[in-house]
Amino acid sequence: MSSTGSDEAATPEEESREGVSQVETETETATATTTETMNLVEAVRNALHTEMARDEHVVVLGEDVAENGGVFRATEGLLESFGDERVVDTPLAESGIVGTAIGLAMTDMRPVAEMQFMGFAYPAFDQLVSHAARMRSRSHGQYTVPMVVRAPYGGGIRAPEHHSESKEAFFVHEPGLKVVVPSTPADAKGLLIASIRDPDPVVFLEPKLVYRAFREDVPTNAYETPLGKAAVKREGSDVTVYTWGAMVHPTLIAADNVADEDGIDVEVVDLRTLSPLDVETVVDSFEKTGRAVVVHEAPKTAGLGAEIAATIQEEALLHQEAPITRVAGYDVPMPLHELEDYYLPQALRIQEGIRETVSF
Amino acid sequence: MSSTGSDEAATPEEESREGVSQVETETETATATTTETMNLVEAVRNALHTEMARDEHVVVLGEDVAENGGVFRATEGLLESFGDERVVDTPLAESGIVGTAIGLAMTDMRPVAEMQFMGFAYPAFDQLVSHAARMRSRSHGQYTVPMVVRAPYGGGIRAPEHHSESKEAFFVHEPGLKVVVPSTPADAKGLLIASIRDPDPVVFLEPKLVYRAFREDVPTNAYETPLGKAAVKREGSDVTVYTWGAMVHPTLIAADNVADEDGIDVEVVDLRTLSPLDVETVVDSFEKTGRAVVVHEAPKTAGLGAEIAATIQEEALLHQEAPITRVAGYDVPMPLHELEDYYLPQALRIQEGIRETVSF
Amino acid sequence: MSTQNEADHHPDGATVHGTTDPIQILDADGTVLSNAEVPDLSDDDLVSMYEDIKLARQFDQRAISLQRQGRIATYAPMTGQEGAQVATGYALDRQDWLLPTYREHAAKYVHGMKLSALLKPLCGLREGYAIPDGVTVMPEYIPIATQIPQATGMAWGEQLQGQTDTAVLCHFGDGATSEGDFHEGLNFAGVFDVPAVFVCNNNQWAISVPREHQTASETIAQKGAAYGIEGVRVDGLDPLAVYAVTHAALQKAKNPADGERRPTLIEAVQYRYGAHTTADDPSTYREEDEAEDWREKDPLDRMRNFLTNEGLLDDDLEAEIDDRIEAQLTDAIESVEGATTHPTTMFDHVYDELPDRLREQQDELESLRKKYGDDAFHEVLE
Amino acid sequence: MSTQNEADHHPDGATVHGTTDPIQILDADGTVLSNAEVPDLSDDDLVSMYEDIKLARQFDQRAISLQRQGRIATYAPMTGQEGAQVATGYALDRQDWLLPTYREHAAKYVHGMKLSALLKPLCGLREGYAIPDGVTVMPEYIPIATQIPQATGMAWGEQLQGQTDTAVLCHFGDGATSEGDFHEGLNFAGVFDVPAVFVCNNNQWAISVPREHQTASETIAQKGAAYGIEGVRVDGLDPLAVYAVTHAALQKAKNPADGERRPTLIEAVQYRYGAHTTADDPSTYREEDEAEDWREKDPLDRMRNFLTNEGLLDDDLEAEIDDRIEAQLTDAIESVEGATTHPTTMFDHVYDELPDRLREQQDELESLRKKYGDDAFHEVLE
Ligand SMILES: Cc1ncc(C[n+]2csc(CCOP(=O)(O)OP(=O)(O)O)c2C)c(N)n1
Ligand SMILES: Cc1ncc(C[n+]2csc(CCOP(=O)(O)OP(=O)(O)O)c2C)c(N)n1
Ligand SMILES: [Mg+2]
Ligand SMILES: [Mg+2]
Repeated sequence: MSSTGSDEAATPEEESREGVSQVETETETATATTTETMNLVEAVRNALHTEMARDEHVVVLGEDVAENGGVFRATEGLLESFGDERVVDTPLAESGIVGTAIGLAMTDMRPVAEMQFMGFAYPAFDQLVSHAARMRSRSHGQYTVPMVVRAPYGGGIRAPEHHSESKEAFFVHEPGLKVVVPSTPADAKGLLIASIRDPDPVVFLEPKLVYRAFREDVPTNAYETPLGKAAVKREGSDVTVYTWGAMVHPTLIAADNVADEDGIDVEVVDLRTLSPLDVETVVDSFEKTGRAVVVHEAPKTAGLGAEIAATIQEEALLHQEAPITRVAGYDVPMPLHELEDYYLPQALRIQEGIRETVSF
Repeated sequence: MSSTGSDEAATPEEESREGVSQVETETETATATTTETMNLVEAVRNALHTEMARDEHVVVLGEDVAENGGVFRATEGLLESFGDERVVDTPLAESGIVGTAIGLAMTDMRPVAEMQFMGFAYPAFDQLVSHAARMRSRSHGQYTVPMVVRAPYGGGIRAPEHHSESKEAFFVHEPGLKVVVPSTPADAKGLLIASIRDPDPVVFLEPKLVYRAFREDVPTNAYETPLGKAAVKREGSDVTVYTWGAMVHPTLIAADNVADEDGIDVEVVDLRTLSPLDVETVVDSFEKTGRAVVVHEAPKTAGLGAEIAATIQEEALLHQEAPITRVAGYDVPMPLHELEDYYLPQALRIQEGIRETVSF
Repeated sequence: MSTQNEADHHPDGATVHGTTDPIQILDADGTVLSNAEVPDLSDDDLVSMYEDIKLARQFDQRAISLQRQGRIATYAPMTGQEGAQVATGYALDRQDWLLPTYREHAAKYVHGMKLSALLKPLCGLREGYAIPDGVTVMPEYIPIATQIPQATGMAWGEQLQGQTDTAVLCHFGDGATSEGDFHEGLNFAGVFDVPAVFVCNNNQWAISVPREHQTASETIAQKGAAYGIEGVRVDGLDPLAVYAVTHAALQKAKNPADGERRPTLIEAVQYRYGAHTTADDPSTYREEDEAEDWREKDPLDRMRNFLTNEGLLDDDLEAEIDDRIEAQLTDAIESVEGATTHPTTMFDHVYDELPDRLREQQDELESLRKKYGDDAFHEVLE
Repeated sequence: MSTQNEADHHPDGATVHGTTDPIQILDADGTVLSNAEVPDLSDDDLVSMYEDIKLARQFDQRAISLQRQGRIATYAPMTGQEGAQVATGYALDRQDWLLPTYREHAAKYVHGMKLSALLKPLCGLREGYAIPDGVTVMPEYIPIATQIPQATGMAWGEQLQGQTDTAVLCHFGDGATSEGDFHEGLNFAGVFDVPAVFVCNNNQWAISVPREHQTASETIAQKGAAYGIEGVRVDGLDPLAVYAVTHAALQKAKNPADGERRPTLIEAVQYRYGAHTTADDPSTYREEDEAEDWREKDPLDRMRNFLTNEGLLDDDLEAEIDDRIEAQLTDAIESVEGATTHPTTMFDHVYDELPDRLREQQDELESLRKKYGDDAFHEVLE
């Protein structure tokens, strides 16, 4: 690999990868010495910067990611740090972006491709499901696609049509893809780093509603938040709410409210990785509470809430004390912004779902 | 509209449409005077012929549908009967096919577009989910897309890779689309006619494994099998198996076997329309049996089985006596043909699923 | 009527007009070029074309300022591009179809949409994209290039139904030419020889990506050769040239001469003076002064000078026009501001008939509203 | 190394070689044309090229007959097209990447795949598309045109890593040129100026759809102009011409002359003598005798005559070659027939690590097999 715009000394990839993963295991505990306050989009940017500095095979490509730094500024500064061979504005063509990213990954690069909005990833659907997902299996393990496809997803920001999609279930239904959704800055960084290092293709969905909603301390070092592990965000004993991404926040508010108002003790599980699903954490929590609500922005029908409900009753029916309630987007196209507060699950609807489930 | 290759006198569209729909309501009862023995692919062809003769706005387009009569012969003879303006071989481009079909539908045509295999519909995914599904809603009812996209789907015919897809859940998750899957020749004809007449876009999936598997008497007249209505194919009291398409047949065999061998009385519900789902029939049957199995070819995770299980426990938990079992494709890419018998649900696995569910 | 069997490739179709300089009628000052012919438009039409361009520019400024005040959502400005929009609109017959993007506000207006209708989606109203009866405009296309195969299909549908007086005009940007749907749509148009006119508003930028990084093709017009259809380059800041080229393409679409093919790809060479949208900051990716060269060929100025030279415009008329525009804009804004939609209208028009599950969801929403009131939905609970 | 900023459009890139007649070296009889030059290949290479073409033709016949006997599944024959496949393969260096479709059996063989490996997917074996270490061939692409953007990405990846000795060769058919992925892949190739060679095996048919209904473009080579990349038409039944053109394109990809651009679109004009696949019946859509004109330019015959004229081939060598081919084919078939795969291998290589849910599914399958035996899975229960 030729020299790049980065001025960080690059150690040989394999070595540094190992080195870092040793550090990482300690990171989630207390070893991280320095932290910085970041919002979620800054954490994404920081993760990209960290990995690009560490591994010169990491390249970022997409529409408006270089000169413009991304329409949400998620890739800002990368061009300046790493040069125009590693931070690349592409022509406006999503299948071309994902198709070339697959090709890059085949030749040992680690592409991080951006879809400007999740609703504009559909032209790349074929490349994702027919190829990225199956390359390892088709080639019997000879070839792999260590690619990340990042996309801001979800509603609530008064965006025009097609800009508020939340169709994670499309990708979860395709074996071979991983699907990851962070809900906090610290998770965004750790999960994105883990996704970049993951040897399999990852669809990484970023909840744009909370890109700038709040800040928290984020370790400045390179750390991985492991894929495939849900996080218990709040412990409780009466009912578990399963959710991810932007919906984690109204869920936590709803949990506090029903605690205050109704004395209901809610456990909140942030799934973080939607595929492969952390069935163990899902079932463990349910076995404790016996009641569940799933909250997601996507339309209810055939959304991921269905999979979670189906899985729970499969694995833990004898613990089930009430129907598992789905608080989800309605089965209609996301309306223009005047009505989006009615379309999206809000703390209001989540509370209602919790109360119903508990009072069953 | 100019004169066509058809020698059937065409009555003005609106009139004939009404006329026929009056006849149709009686059809499913005993009014149909003549029948003909057909297999499923012949029934599809017969439906297309019937509707093209009745309504000159119906056009058929796709890859190899005209001169070649379709790779499965589903459109054979249509070119000769209706001419090359109404039966059209297109360039090899699925987004182009669905995109132009949407345009045709916008201008009052009734396009029936063929995707050569369901696995090759993904390039058209964006046109289907972003436009066909939403045109009515976006234009506030001013414009509609009365289009049918037909695609042979499913495995079991020793086909090459990508030719055995069964990803109906992708389409079910998009509000605005209807998804229809026949399992018998008579249903194939009636459902396809209803789909062509339906004012909304329909994804019509044809179980190619049973295209030629068996014949049955099919009425020769134009009749509709209503969309949105499941069919109870076998009555039973111990457990309900929900399924569709090619899986109906091994399910019926399994039902007979467990009746003989274990004295289990199985109800079999053929969903026929996957979106919108006939929740009423699903729940009614479950309230009777209290146990359920869902059988589908698609990968288990986030497949439609999840939606059915989630819906049942939501609506009828108090009747539920056992976990709802999903007998589905494994969460792996469909393997090459040597192993497809292991991948697909067979009577063997369905029986096992029924026994487990009943003995819980 | 043409059939697919007649869709054989046609040598003429491959002619690349693309590499030539853009067609002009007016020079940069608005003087008619010596070798050019003013299109056959009445004096009234010429003046009202000017008025519409001026209206478009005023609308743009007003919309940007409404957005800054938080009264409307993200807006895609068109200043610099109004000339091409208005001119293509004038070339259309009433029954012709128009497929606009998020930027073709003026084209929509000229083809029959009310000013207030242009504002509705920006206000986020549920019926934002509703189209009135008799107006042959499609709801604006947001996923890039997806309109192109649909335009081909609509043109094909009209053709199959013998509507020889109806053509389809489809707008898109330079960025859109990179999408697969551009390729598939134009290829189908060539093969089925449909009455469609494809107008690429090459404004030199796709958000932050300049035209020369979008494709290594020298011009966009020359891409027509790949589909056996004619490609024409026109000065997109010259309303008369855009009108003439579009009018000719529409005539050809409806009634081609012997051996001529119906579809045309027009590359209207222009420039986006302002930001991509109100959410965009062009200073991050381009030099401010890049616009200067283009502003010297400004469509509004050129039309004003042309009309003044022709004796069709004076200060009185200009003042009259300004008053009319001001009144129209004020009316339009007043008529939409404060408008609200009933929340359950999101369930309308999803399907022809409301399925049971949607009815239940609608009922659930209604009962929540009854129980908690509308404010509860908008509260950001902390 | 080129960067995106150097990807400006380049006037030469737009040169349309497409409208010229296809490049030939051999006339229809296999005589070297007076104005042509035989490529710089050793006598051994020329003879072994012939042997490989012959092997390919024999493989084709054997595969068709195996399919008829039900011993393998659907097969896509290549007779008539072996010359182009073998010649492009000879033009590759060992490290160059090859992206084949379902029809490029011979190209894969020449680039390092064993004959037995070609048969494995046809036998339906789980590891059908496994690629051995050191062989730079991709698993064949079945969804049409999807390999094209991937080829661009692979070429780009090699370029970014400074592998200036490595190029990518991507095969596809005439039908594939209609897909959006053709457009997007070639456009990216032009913009990023990557070392890739795109070979369109224009065999005149996409199943039942003839070339002239696929696109109204006169040639496929001329489509290169839309991407600022060179398009070349070559007689696809002339192995020497295909070799020369491909070799030149690969050299250019790796080391372009000043102002020259790396990617090339080659249109290899040829004909599919037989059916699309063994499941296809061409008599429903084309005349039998259409093939006759093409058979007169048969690649195998032309190479035989060329080599005989050059004194490189006689009956003894021909007999030797036939024996070798026969032995190789028999070996290959024997080595795969009867091979079986363990059912749970379908769970291998889905992810790097088997997720819990897949492990459970794998265990479930194993326990069913233990309980009921394998026959129970294959029984069609009635
Ligand atoms: C399929 C798709 N991808 C990405 C986007 C995001 N996006 C909106 S406008 C735009 C640039 C469009 O450029 P161009 O086609 O030149 O039109 P212009 O905005 O310049 O008029 C992009 C990338 C989108 N709307 N649709
Ligand atoms: C995306 C996609 N659509 C449809 C098909 C079905 N199909 C297989 S081969 C073929 C024709 C391909 O024609 P061409 O590209 O000319 O290649 P050839 O088979 O002639 O070598 C079609 C339509 C497919 N494999 N992939
Ligand atoms: Mg632009
Ligand atoms: Mg072909």
